[in-house]
Amino acid sequence: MISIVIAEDQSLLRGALAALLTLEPDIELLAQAQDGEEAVRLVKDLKPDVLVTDIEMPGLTGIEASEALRQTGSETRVLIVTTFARPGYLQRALQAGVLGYVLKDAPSEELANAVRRVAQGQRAIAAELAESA
Amino acid sequence: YESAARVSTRERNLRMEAELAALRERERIAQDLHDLLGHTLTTIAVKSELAARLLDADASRAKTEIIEIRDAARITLKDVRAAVAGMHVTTVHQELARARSALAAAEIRLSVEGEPPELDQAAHSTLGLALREAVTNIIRHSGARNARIRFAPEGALIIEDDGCGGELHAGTGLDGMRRRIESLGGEMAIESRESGVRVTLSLPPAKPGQQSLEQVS
Amino acid sequence: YESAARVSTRERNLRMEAELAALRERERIAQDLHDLLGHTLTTIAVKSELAARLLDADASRAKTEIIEIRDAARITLKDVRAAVAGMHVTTVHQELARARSALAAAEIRLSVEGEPPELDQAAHSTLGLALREAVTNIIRHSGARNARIRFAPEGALIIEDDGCGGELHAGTGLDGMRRRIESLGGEMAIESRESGVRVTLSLPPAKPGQQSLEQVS
Ligand SMILES: Nc1ncnc2c1ncn2[C@@H]1O[C@H](COP(=O)(O)OP(=O)(O)OP(=O)(O)O)[C@@H](O)[C@H]1O
Ligand SMILES: Nc1ncnc2c1ncn2[C@@H]1O[C@H](COP(=O)(O)OP(=O)(O)OP(=O)(O)O)[C@@H](O)[C@H]1O
Ligand SMILES: [K+]
Ligand SMILES: [Mg+2]
Ligand SMILES: [Mg+2]
Ligand SMILES: [Mg+2]
Repeated sequence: MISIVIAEDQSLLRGALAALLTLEPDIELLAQAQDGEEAVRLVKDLKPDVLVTDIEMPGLTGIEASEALRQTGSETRVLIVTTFARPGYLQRALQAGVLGYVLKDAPSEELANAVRRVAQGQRAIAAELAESA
Repeated sequence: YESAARVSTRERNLRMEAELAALRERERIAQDLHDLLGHTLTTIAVKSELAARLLDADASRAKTEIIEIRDAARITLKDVRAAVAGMHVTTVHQELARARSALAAAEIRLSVEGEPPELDQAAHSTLGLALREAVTNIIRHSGARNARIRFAPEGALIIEDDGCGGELHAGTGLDGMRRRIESLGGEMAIESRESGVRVTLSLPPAKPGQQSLEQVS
Repeated sequence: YESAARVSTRERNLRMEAELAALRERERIAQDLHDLLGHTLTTIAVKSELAARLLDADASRAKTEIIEIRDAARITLKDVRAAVAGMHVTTVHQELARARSALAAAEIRLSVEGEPPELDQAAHSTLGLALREAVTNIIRHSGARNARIRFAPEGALIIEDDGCGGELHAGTGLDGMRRRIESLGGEMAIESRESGVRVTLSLPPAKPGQQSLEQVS
């Protein structure tokens, strides 16, 4: 079983992502965060295998949250889900120790596969995002 | 009098600056667009994926998702309409004031004859934008010393200059003008005479109750 | 030499033209936006309404509708992404060429020192847009006679002018420049000295091998 925490500031989207990943038999959702600080706190407390996080959120961005977690020696792996390929974000995410970087609107099998790869310590970077980074 | 070389430097200057401004503006709008629409479309894509998967197992939850999709689409349509309307809205009066100061800055004398007729908002916007483009063209292309804007009694708007005239291969400016005027059932004529260019714009008389701000359909 | 009055006319002229161009451009984009998104969002709103009503009577038709909604949202997102990417892409070389001709048109002498370093696409785009903005600012605000673009050996790009300098209250231009540079982990410094303005831009060195990334399978 892969345990996850989801961080996303838009509630409609957060709920839908949570419900989609919960449908996967090998994925267990521990908690949901609505900003970067809450995400860091929940990950420290619950120690999930994977943090699935948005980038642009109030307070800490998903990339900053990843950086903060890495500095405290957290073993939780980070998968970023994003709407657009903003120039430079992929590079910064990788520097912050992020393993996965995929589109939020990817088909749900792709999203679940990305969670699985990241949980195993493998990279999962969507082609669309690598090209326009 | 300015030398020909100086005039052409000034002209190149204007073109360059115009291009730069357009590019900066495009970038800014792209960014806004990005944010407004990216979020909604993503939400719709993810929620419909979820609804499809829930359908057999939990029809009532699927229904909730679908209704939220519908509402998200409607709200965003409203936002897009408002953004588009905000960008389009102007009036003939506003553009007339702009024309006065733009032509004055370019040292082109302007005479205005007649008064703008009563127009609904769509007609104001369309004629206003057309007036703006015609005046910009006079400043950029005509080398004129004099310009005239005339509201004819039958409702036509005529914009003339006493510049060089020449071949009028329609670019984005004239194309857009024609498209907008024709989309309201109006007509545009443009002639290059020995004494300069004349643009004639006419719209069908306003029908009351036709508050036809463009609709997204 | 031009008289002060002529220079200020020219300046007003430039500003006016720039504003007109920006407005035309905004309008064009609004139109595209309208066409691209209005259609999709309307389709989604109508189809989700239909799907909600079909749900009890005909679940399999409801499912078809929902899948079409999902696909429409995804395809439109792709279009929006492509439009945005297309608007951003430029290179330092392209912008250097543009700077040469813009400064020449404005009768400002340019000296270029050093060569653009090797950059990845994001860095090209970001530095290129920053260079464009800095040069536009020189043309619009500095009153300079000379400008210098220097690629320092350590990778910094320095843009200087010998104009009036002055208070630099960051507007959209300088703000956007800083945001873009910092989003790549770089730095921007801008100083107004007695002898004009100097903008210094630096990006972290490109790390090779970061282009070939494992893909989601
Ligand atoms: N008043 C005028 N005097 C002389 N030539 C003109 C005049 N108006 C238009 N033209 C000619 O017609 C051409 C097409 O005009 P149009 O407005 O479509 O494009 P443009 O002004 O070149 O570019 P843009 O798309 O930015 O408006 C111009 O390039 C110019 O050669
Ligand atoms: N090279 C320069 N010489 C003198 N003043 C400058 C120079 N560059 C910038 N400035 C000053 O800094 C201000 C801010 O520049 P900025 O580019 O952010 O905005 P802007 O050029 O006024 O407008 P825009 O948002 O359209 O670029 C300018 O308005 C100007 O007063
Ligand atoms: K599960
Ligand atoms: Mg967000
Ligand atoms: Mg034109
Ligand atoms: Mg500027």
